[in-house]
Amino acid sequence: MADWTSDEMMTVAAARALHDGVVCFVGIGLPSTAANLARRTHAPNLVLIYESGTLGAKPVHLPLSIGDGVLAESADSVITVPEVFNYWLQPGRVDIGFLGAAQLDRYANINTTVIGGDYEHPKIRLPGAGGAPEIAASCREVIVVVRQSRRTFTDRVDFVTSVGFGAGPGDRERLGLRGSGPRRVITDLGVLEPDPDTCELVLTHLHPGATVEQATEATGWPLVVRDDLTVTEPPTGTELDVLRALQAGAGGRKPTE
Amino acid sequence: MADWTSDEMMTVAAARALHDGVVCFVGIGLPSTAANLARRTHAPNLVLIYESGTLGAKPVHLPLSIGDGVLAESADSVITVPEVFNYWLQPGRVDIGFLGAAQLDRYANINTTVIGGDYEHPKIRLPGAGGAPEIAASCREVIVVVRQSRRTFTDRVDFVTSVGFGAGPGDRERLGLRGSGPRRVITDLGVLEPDPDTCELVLTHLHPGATVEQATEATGWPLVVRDDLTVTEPPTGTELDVLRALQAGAGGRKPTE
Amino acid sequence: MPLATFAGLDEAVADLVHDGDTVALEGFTHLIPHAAGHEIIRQGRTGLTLVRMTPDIVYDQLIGAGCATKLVFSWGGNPGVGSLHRFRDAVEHEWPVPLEIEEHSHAGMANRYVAGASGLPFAVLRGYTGTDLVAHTATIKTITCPFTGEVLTAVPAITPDVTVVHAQQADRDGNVMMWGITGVQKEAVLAARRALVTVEEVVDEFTPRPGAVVLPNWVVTRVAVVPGGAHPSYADGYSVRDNEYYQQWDAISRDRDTFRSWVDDNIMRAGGE
Amino acid sequence: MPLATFAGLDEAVADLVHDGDTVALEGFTHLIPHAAGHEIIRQGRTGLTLVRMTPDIVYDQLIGAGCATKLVFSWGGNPGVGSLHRFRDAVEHEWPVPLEIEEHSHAGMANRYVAGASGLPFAVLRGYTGTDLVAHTATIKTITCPFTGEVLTAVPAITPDVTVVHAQQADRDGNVMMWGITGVQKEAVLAARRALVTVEEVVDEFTPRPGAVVLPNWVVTRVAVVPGGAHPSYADGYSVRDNEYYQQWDAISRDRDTFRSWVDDNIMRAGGE
Repeated sequence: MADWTSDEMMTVAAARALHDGVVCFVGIGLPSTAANLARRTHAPNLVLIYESGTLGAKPVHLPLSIGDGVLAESADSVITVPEVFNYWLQPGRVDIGFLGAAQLDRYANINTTVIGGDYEHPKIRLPGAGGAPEIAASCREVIVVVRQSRRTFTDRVDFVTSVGFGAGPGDRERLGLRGSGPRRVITDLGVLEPDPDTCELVLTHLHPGATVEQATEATGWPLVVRDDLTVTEPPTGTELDVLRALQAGAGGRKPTE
Repeated sequence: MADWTSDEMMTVAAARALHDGVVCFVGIGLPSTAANLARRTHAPNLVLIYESGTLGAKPVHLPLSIGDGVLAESADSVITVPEVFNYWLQPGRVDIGFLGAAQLDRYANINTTVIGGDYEHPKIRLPGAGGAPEIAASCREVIVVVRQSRRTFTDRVDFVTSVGFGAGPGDRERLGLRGSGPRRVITDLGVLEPDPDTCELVLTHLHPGATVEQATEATGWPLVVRDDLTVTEPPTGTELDVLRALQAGAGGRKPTE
Repeated sequence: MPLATFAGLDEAVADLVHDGDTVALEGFTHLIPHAAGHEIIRQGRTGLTLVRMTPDIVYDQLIGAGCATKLVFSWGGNPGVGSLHRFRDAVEHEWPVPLEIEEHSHAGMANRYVAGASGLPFAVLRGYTGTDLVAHTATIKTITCPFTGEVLTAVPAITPDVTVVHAQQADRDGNVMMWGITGVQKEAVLAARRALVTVEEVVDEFTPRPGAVVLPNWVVTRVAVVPGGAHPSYADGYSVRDNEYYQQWDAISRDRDTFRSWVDDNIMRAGGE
Repeated sequence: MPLATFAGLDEAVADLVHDGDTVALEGFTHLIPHAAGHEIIRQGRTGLTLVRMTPDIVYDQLIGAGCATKLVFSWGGNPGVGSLHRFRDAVEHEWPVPLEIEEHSHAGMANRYVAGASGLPFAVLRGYTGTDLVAHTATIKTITCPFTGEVLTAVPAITPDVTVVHAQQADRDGNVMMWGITGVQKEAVLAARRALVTVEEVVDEFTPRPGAVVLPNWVVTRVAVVPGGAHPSYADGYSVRDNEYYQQWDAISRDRDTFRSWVDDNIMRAGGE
C-alpha cells in the first residue's frame, strides 16, 4: 500500500513535465498546484502566467483563485486581461498550457461546455470555454491533466470546446492552429501521448500500482498500449513533503491550522 | 501701435476658443501655448491630452516637446501611445483638436506632407501626418491655428494630409468622419469659419489693426467676408502677462534667465 | 464633457440601470461589484442582458433572482469550487425564467470589450477555430487579412448600456483609481454608454501607485461610496477574498428554496449596502 | 525560452543588426536610443529599412550617414525646431542614397506595432479616410466589418528583424524596467524577432514604480549598459532633455559637409559610448 494517493501521483507527474525555465500558462486547481510544486523542486525558474494578468507570479502560497492578491503581489508585472491574451498567449510566447477536461476524446479534443441533450437544452451545463480554446491553439505544447474514467475518456466528446488533434493527422495545420497541441495527458492511472502517426492517444506510462486493465477499463475507446510502456517513478519524499505543505497552506492558511 | 504682436493676438484668440472643462488634444508649439494660457486664465479645468500618452497633463511650465518629463509628472495618468489613439481619440472622446498647416484650402483641408513636384520627388518634403489625420477625423471639433499668407492659404492643397470638408458639403459624412471638422481657423489677421451652406472658409473676425484688404491679399481664393464681421477683443493685460510669463519660462527656464 | 457625480448606490442604480438594459458588471476575481449586483436585485430589474467574462456568484445571484433573460459570457463557474447552480438551473430547466446564452472564450470577450472601448464595430483575433462554439454563437465570424489572405476570427464590439465596476478610491472630483488585478475593467467602462463605479473610499488626492489605473471623471457617470462593496470578492489594500463564502455558496445555491430565502434574508431585507 | 544576455553595445549591435535588416529604434521623445543609433553608424550598416513613428534626430543621422534605403514613419521632423535636413535631402535629392518612404499616420503606425506584438497580420482602425496617403501608401487598405458592413481601414503588422529601445534599468537576470512616457516601446519589442535594450544601469532588484513597464528577460535578446544612451533625449530619473542640442542640430544638419564632419568628430572618432 503506497503512502501517497493517485491524485498526488498525478500532480507530481504533471509537475515533472515542466522543465526549468519554461513559460507556463496556469489555471487554478491541479495545474496551479503542479506548477508551484515544480517551482519549489526541480524548476525554480519556471515562469507562471495566470490569465488574470499576473506575469511571472511567484506565489508564497497556493492561490485559491486566479485573481488572488498573492499573485499580483509576487508578479514581475500585472497586465490587463486583453494584454494577456493578445500580447502574450496569441503570438505563441507561452511554452506550456495546462488544461483540464470534463470529456476528452481519442484525439485529445476537450469538452468543458455541455454534456447530454443538445446545446440549447443540455443535460449538464458546464462552465464553458474560459481561456481554453486559445490556450489549446496557441501554446507551444498543451498538457491535459484529468482523472481517467469511461465517463470522461469518451470516444466522441459531446462538444468541442478546445481542439486537440481534431479528426486526426493534419487537422491542426488545416485549422491554422500554431501550437503543437496536447503532448501529454496525465491521469491518476498513467500518461497517454498522441501516436506520432495517427495522433490517437495511446498509453505510454502507468503509475506505480495501476494496471493496463484499469486504464483500458477507464477509457471509452479501444486503448492502444505502447510497446515501451514504462512505469512512472513514484513520488519522492521531497515531492510529497513539498506538495502536502503547499496544499496545507493553500489560500494563505498556516500549515499548522 | 499695439503693445502686442499679431502672434500673441493669434495665441490669445486660440486660448479663448477653449471653454472650461473641454478635453483638448494638444500638439507642441502654439496649440500647447494657447491651451496652457487658457488653463491659467478662464479655463482652469481644461483637460489636456498630449499624443505622447499624458492624459490630463497640468504642466508647471511650457513643454518644449510632447514628451517632456513635466507632462508625465503632472498627468492624471500616463498611457501608451496605442491607447491614446485607440481608447481616447478614435471613439470621439476628445472635444477639441488643434492643428497647424503648411497649406490650407478653402474647405479647410490641410497639407503637412509635400509641396511642389510630385509625391516621390517633392520640391519641399514636410514632416508628414503625425496624429493629424485622425485628430481631424475624430475630434468633436477642430481648431486650425496658422499664420495667414497667400502661400499657405491656397485654392488647392498639393496633398491632403488631413481632411477638413473635402470637396464641400456632405463629404465628411460620405467619408464616415465622425467629428464635425474645423469650426475655426485662427490666424494672425483674424478668424475664418466654414459657411454653414457651402463649407467654404469665410472671414468672420478681424484682429484689431488688421484689415479686410490684408486678409484678402493673404488668401489664395476669393475670400468671402461675412456681413457680421466683428473685431476681436484685443489681448487683456492679464492674458499678455500670463502668455509672456509662460513663454519666458518655456522648458523650465527661470523667467529671470 | 459631463462629469461624474456622487450618489447613493440605490439612487445610482435607479438612475443608470433600467429594465431590458445590457449591463456589464466586471472585475476579474478581484474588485467584483457585488453590492451593486445586490442593489439591482433589490430594485427588481428584469429583462437584463448580463455581460461578464466570468459570471461567478454575482451573476448566479442575479440570474437566480430572475433579473436576466440573456447572458453573454466566457466562463460560468464558481472559481475553485465548481458549478454555478442558479446559472445551470436557468439553462437546464429555464428556472426562474428562460436564459438565452451568447457564449465566447476569454480571448474573444476581452477583445470585444477592447473593440467597444476603441469605437470599433469589431475585433480580430486568432480564436475559436475548430471549436463547436463557432456553430452555436452567431457573434463569431471569419475575416480575411487584406494583405496576407490569412483567415482569422472576428467578434463584434460589446457596448453595454451601463458598466458597473468596483474600485478602491475616488477623489472629490469623481476621478477613480484602482490597482492590483484590474482585468478588463477599463475597457468595460470605456465601452459603455454609462458607467457606475462603487468605491471603498473618497480621498483628497490619489497617491500614484504601481499598476494603478485612473478613470478620469469625464468617462464615469456616477460614483457611489460602498465600503466592502466587492465582498466576497476583495479590494487590494482594503479587504481579502472571503474564500469560505465561495465554498458556502455551493450549498446555498444548490436548492431553489434555500437560495430564495438566502436572497430574502441577505439582499431584500438587508437594505442598501 | 532563450533569455537575455548582457553585452557591450558594439558587440550587441554587431550580433543583432545586419545589413538589409528592418530595424525599429523606438522611444517617443523620451528614452530614444541615440547611442545605439550611433553604434549602427559606426559599424557602417547599409540597406537598412528604418521603422519609427517619429524619425527625429536619431534617424536624420542614420539617413545622412547612408545606413538606410527605406524609411517607414509617420512624422519626420525636429520636434519644436523644424525640418530634418538630412531626411529632406535624401527624399528631395537622393543624398547620400535614394530613400524609399512608406508613410503612415501615428494611429496607423501604433496599430501596426500592436498587430505585430499580438501575432496578427493586420490591425483595424478608423483612419486615413479621405487623405492622399491612401493613394501613395500601399500598406493602407479597406476592410469591411462582417457584422455591420461598415468599411474601416486595415494596416499590416510591423515585425522588425530587430527593435532597439533604451530603458532606465535592467536587473542582473536581464529583465528590463522603464517608466515615464513609454510610448510604443513594449509593442515594438514584442513585435520584433530580436530586441536590444540599452539601459542606464543594472540594479539588484526593481523597485515597483507607478507607470513602470517590465519586459521579462525571455522577450529581450541583449542588454547593453549605456549610461546616457538616450542623449539628447532623456531618461526620466537619470537625465533631462538637451533642448539646445535639438536646436543646434538644425545648423549642423543643414549643410552636407558640416554634417559629415560632425559625424566624423562625434560618432566615428568617438568610439563606443
